[in-house]
Amino acid sequence: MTGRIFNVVGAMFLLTVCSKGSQSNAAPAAPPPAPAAASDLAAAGGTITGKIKFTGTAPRNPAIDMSEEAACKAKYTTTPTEENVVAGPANALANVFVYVKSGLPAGQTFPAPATPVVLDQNGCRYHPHILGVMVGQNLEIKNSDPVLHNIKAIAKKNRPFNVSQPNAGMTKTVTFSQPEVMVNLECNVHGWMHAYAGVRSDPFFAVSQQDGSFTISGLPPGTYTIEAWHEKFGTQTATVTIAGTESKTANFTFAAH
Amino acid sequence: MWATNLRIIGIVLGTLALYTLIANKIPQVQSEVPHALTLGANVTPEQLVAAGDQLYHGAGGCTACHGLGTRAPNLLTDEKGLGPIGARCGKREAGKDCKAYLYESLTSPRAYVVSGYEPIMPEMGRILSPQQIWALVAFLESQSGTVDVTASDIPAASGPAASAAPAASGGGGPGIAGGSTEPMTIIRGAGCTGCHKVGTEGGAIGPNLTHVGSRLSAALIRECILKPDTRVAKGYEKFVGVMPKMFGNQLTGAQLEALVQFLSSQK
Amino acid sequence: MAHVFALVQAAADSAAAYRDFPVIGSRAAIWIAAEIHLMFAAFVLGVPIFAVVAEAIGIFGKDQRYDRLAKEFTRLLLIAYSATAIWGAVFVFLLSTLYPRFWAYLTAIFGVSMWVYVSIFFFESFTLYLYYYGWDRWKQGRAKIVHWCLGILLNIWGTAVMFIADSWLTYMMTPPRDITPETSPASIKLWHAILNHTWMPINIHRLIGNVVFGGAIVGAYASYRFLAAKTDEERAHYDWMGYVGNFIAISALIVLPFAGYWLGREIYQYDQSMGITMMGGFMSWLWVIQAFLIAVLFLAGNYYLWVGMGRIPGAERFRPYTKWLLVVLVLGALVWGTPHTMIADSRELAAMGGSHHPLLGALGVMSAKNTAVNLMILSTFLSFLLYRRANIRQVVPWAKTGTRIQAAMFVIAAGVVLFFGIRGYFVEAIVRIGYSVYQVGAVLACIVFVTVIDVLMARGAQSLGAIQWGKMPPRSQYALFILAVTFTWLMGLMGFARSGIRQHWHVWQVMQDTTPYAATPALGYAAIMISTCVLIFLSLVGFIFWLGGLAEKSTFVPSTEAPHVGH
Amino acid sequence: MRAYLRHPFWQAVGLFVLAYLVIVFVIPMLPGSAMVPSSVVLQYMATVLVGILIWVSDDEARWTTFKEPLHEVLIQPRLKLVRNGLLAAVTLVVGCLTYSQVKASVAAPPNLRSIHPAPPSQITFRGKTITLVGLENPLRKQGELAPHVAEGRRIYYQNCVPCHGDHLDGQGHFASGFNPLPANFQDNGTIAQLTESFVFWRIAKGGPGLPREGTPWNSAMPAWEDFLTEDEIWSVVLFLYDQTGWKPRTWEVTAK
Amino acid sequence: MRGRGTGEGGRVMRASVAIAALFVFVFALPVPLPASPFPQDTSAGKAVYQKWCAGCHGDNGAGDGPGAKHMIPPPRDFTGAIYQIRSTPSGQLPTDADLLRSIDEGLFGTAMPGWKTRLSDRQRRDVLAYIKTFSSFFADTTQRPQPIAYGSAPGGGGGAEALKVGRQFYDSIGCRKCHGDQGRGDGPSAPTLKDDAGHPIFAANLHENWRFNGGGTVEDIYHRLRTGLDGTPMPSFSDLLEQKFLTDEQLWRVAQYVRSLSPQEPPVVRDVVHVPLAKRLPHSPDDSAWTAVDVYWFPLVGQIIHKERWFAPAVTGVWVKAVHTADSIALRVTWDDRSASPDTSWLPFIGRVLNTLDSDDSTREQPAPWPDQLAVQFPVTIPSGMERPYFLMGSAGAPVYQWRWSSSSRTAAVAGLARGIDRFDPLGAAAGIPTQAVYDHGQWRVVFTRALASADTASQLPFRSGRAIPVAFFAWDGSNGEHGTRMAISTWYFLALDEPVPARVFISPVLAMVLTLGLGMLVVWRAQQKTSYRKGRQ
Repeated sequence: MTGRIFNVVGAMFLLTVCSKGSQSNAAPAAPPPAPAAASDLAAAGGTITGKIKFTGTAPRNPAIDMSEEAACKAKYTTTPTEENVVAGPANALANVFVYVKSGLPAGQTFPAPATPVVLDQNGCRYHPHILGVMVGQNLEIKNSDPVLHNIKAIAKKNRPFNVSQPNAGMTKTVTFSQPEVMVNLECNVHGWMHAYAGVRSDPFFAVSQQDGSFTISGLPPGTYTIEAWHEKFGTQTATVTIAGTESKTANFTFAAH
Repeated sequence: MWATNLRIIGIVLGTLALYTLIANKIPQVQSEVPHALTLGANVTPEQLVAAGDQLYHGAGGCTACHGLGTRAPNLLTDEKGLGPIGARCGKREAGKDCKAYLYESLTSPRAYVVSGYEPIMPEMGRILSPQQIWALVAFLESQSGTVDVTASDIPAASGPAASAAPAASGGGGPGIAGGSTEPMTIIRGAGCTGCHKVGTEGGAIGPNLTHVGSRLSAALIRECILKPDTRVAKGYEKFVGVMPKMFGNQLTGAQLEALVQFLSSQK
Repeated sequence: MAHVFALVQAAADSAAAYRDFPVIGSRAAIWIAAEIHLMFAAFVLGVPIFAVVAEAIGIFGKDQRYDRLAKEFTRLLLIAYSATAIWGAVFVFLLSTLYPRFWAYLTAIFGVSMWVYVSIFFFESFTLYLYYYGWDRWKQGRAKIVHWCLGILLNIWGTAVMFIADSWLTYMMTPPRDITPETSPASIKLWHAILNHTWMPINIHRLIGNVVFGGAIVGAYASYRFLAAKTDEERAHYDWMGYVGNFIAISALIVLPFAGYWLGREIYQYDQSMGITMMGGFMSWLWVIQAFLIAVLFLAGNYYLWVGMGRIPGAERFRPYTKWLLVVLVLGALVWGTPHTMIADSRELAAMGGSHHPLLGALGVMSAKNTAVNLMILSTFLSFLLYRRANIRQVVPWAKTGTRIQAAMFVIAAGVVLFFGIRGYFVEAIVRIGYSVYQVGAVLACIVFVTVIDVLMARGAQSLGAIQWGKMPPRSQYALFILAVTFTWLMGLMGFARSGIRQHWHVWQVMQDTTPYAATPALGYAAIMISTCVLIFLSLVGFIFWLGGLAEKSTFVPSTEAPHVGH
Repeated sequence: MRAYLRHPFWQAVGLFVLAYLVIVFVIPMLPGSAMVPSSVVLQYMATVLVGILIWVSDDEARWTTFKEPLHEVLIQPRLKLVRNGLLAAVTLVVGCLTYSQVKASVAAPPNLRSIHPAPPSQITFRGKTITLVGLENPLRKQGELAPHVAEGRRIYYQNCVPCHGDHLDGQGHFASGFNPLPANFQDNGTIAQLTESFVFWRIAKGGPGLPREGTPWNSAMPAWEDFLTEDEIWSVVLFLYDQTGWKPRTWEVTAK
Repeated sequence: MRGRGTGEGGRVMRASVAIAALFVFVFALPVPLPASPFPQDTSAGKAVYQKWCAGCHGDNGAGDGPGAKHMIPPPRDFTGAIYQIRSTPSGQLPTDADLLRSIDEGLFGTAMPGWKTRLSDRQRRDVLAYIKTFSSFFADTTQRPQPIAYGSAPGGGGGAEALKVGRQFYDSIGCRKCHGDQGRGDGPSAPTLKDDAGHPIFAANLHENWRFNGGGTVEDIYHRLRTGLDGTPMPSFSDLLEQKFLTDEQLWRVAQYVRSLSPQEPPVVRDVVHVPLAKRLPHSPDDSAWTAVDVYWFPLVGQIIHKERWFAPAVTGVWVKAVHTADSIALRVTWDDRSASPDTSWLPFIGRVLNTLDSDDSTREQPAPWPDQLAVQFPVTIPSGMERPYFLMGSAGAPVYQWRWSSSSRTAAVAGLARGIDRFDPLGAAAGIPTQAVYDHGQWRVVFTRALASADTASQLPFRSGRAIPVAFFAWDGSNGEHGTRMAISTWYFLALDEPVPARVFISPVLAMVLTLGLGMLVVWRAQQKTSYRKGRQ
């Protein structure tokens, strides 16, 4: 599901940039006025794809006892579990946040998309569990459950917040002002509810899908440090050099203990 | 006339009564005598425990090892879930009840050493009087156990040294070995041979002092007695802190000098 | 006496450390014997001083009344003397039999001084007999002077006796530091033991205290005779005598606290923990009682003076001032009585945030107390001054200036006292302790200089009329009784404080008290003991006075002399 | 009206009432003050009463005038109502007082501890004999004070704050649970009056080490020798004086 | 007579007016000075901070001073600029006034005291300025935190209808999830709660408003509902108003309802529990006979005297009621406890508690399902003087008599002798104390009953009427990791059993009155005799 949302977002993003028309890439040394330049780069840039796997056996996600919340419990046919490690077939690891940690030209800015990222609280779980959002981009948090959720952000570089949503249909829109990997989102009423938001000032990030694949596209030429973050397994980095519009592969393998 | 006399008597009695009343209305505090305990024939277990408590935390020097760090078992708290010493002393050594075990541990500590510990405990019989030993046994038993030390266990008091309790504040007792300046008397009286070997006597916890004079100068010997841990003989590093630091207070000046001279002559 | 000593020696040789006294117990027995002995001793030491001074005034002031007064008291002394000796013997007997080991210890150190004591006691007795029975024989001229010198000798003997006895008890309290429980008593040098920390302070304190005590008892005697008097003349005489007794008592009382302060300081110096036991430990509440008693003394003494102004023509000039003196005295008494740690229930404690009152607690500390007592002393002195001046008008040309200087001195002294009192709150403890010396110094200097000026100013003063002796309401006489009882009681209390701070030691940290009575009792018990002793003592004194009355009719002779100015 | 104001009897009554009002109502209103305990009120009022009695009776004329109204009430036929009223009132008051004295009311034993009990001349600190008399803080002689104060600060905050509080005023967050209340070091009656050796003794031995006169209420002060070393205690002592600004009482130097 | 009265009254009044005038003068002196806008001096602030604040909040403001590891909640970490008590919306910085309020008043229920009395106005402002330098968030001066515009409380807050509305929304907006059905902090989510740093945190016990960090008035509560307590699980409920799920009045009603759970005034400690004489002994905790009995509050604090110390007790106090009959006594102890331990769902919470606090032992304990316990302590005999055994469970020489109740066996308490904190010798089953216990929504109610007399008078206190019987309480909250020496303790308080009034109580006053009356009449008679005699002579 996470992947789908990301696809939607990514597609919209691409649509947006494409509609502006493509132009030849400018010299990265002297970035022209930001919005235009960013669009150009995205259209013209390279792509990093990869697969994320893990070795060993994945820890089992603990089952959630939802007996206190009948309304949530009713949404599941089987016992819901936490989403600490979401693994696909053949040890593919989903819910890994992959982003360009460094290598982008300094001082370059990217506009935040107008469309919000949506975080849904449904069935006493967060959808998506891992998400990426740009600085200044709206994050819309909505409650689809008729029970109290509080949504609390724990952040260092951004202002944390903690608001309550006791009713279904409530929404809260927030933005982040600083890039931060990751901002923790949690519900204190339901100790099992966790989500993580990667806040970036650039659009070059992705969340691995069920099959462990991810795609970051539109990267201008350059040498980048790519980092993959997983909530249980920590982080891994790789260095990728992009020249022109080529597509590079960066695979990550985490060790499950 | 009688009216006047009566009035005067009234005034006098009234004044006295007033003063007495006020003095009785304000806080009444007695100044009690501190317990000075002589472990005579009619000593109660409580007295023994109290005396043992003082010894344990005071002159006995037990807390130098027991209770701090891992040098010796902690006797007063829950050691590895077994409870204080009073609760476990009876189960340590087969065939020995609590009292016998504790007495043995104090007087011949190397007869049974709890696994995991070094045989470093001095023979307390060389340092303390029998009365004091029994008071310690009673105190240790009282740590979650039942005190069964009775007056009949304690050998009849002999001489002034039988008084187990340290003199109440001030005064100062007769000191180690009754103030004698005969070196071997001091060495035995101060309990040195509990750890150190001197000639044919003594234990092997601390450095052998038989030829100490050949290794150390008189000044160094004096320093080592007064501040035991400032320099530690090679190989004895793990015993840092075992040697009591109170000899400087307990020995008289003459005794200390006699001891130093004696030891430095042991070449 | 020697017989007693033999007994004593025998007791000391016996093996037992202690024996018990039936019913009331050893401690109470010793307590009563010692305390009554001491009260009589104070009386027989204080009254000779009084008598000698009175005789001197009689000789040099050519006032026969004083001479007769002196003699009247010496007669009482004779009987009181034997009472002292009897109680002393009882005391020694009890001590040596009930506390033989301790007695042996003391005799081992002080044996020699005890024999000296006994001999001086003999000399003193003979001097006393000579003094009294030679009174009428050596009446005139040089013989009278010799007789007076006998009186002085009597006082010297008395003081010497007291000094020796003091050394024993001060040794118990503050033995020289090098003496330990192991020190063999035989090896202690006598002079070393005598010259202990508190010997001299106690000597001085007791000397002054005896004067106060003698004066107070004389006052009480006079007031009794006043109340019992049948004629106006008799009344006048005893009114006068009461005045003189009270004057001496209060004058000496003013300096007594300073001697007490010295003693306390020496105790602190000797052993801090003893000092803290006394002032802050289990005895701290004793000082609240002491403050109360001293407030009674000051108030009663001043009251007597103010009432007495009613009989002095010209005193009405000063009447308006006395109420301000009263205000100062009452405020002083309030401050002095304010306890630092207050008795309070839990609600009050919660409101105060502890047992110290946040505001009044400031009055419970040394700075405030010293200030209060110094101002009370100054006020009392001023009362005297006004009384003294009541019926004279100075004729010296600088009278007005002199009065202004005197007033300035009072203001300066009060200012110094207040300044250091307030400043004491802002400095550290050690400095604050030093301040009390400045306060005391200012007050003493003021007293001395003002008196000197006053004496000079009174030269050739003009009288405003004779003092109407005897024109005194009876209630003033009851004030004298309260003074006497309070003095006696205070003496008992201070004795308890002094000996109580030894706690469970016969000799502080040298010889321990191991009797069942080793615990130092609480104040309530002590108060009952003190009251009992005071009652026994006063009954005996009353009996002695009655005996004195039997032996000879009153010494009062209707005065035909010129009106007496001042005293 | 004026006549009453001049009359010594009414003046005396007025003074007495005024004194009562001042002690009971005015003093607690003063800034930083608190209610006066009833024992002290009684003591003050007794002193004031004696003062007033002295004032009315030290002058014969005033004494006579003072007694007049009393005498009037006793004998005047027209004051019969007042006389009987007074008689009844006094009787009732005596009855009430007696009742309140006789009636069984159980109160907590009074809190009467000596705040600064006498210290022993020497103590045993973990087997080491320390003579308190004349003892000064050994850390004061060891060069720079600052590191020791910092150490003391650390120890204070780790151990002492719950009771003695961040203000060092005995109002820590656990203070309310204890009786006696923890010592208030900011008060000029505690460490400001004491030598450092006394403070050391109190810290080392705590409530269980108090002499009897100091502990009818069982101070909750732990015996810190179980937790801290000698030097640590001395550094806390340093910190207490440093933080409050008080100077320790020093030993009087005996002139040699 | 009347003239006299008014004269006196006038005099007193004039005097009081004069005194009052004097007071106005004295107090008015500092008032006219305007609260001058001091320049905020961070270097002066640093000095103040280092002296007074760093001990807990740390030299670098990270909330890691030496005192921090002995406190739950831990001291504020200033580097994150996350503050609980604000007037601004969740996520915003606090205003200076907000910070100053916390500095001035302190945070109730925590170790943070108010500094108004210790530091001058200027010093507090300086230190405020310095505290702000720890976080870069304050450096951005373009965004000034804006307080929420609060209305005022609607009237009728105390009425039953208002409270009913408040209760309704208390439920509907989910307060009970953490604070529990009765507001004692025992909601289903309570065991999972932690703050931003992962430290354990209790949902506030709404029955103890004097411990609410930001104050206990209706306004304070409402403000906290609007702003949330940042850094803690308590969220802001402002969105409910904005998105019209709730009206402002309804939120006020919630605040009023929460306020109504606590007593009007914080409980005042009264030392002596008055134990009335009853005909019948109530054995059940919810017996109606208890309603007529006076209740007493005794605060409990951490056992920080003896190793192993305990700095974060969960039980803040006990409510005590007692009655006795001619031969028995019943003592009801009530205390708030967020769980009926042992409860395994609290194990992670215990782990967090043990991780947060420094311990005296070198090894950290592993959480275990410990039970809740309560001990009632008496001396072995009623002391006659002021002396009592050592309040912390006696000593080897002077033991105390204790009743120890545990939630693992609720129907009887073990009676025994404690000889010091780590030694408890049970007296055997026969000496056991029957108890009845109820756990009800975050509260234990336990009734202990015993005969007044005891067979073994040497070790089991015989209760006697008319005497102050020392009593002390100890409580362990198993779900807070408390067991052994880790507990909440109290000092000695007292029980006083009523006794039937003896006859002398009535006879002696009557006797005294008769005597006084007789004496008074004698005085009057004598005075009149004298006058008539004098008159007769004239």
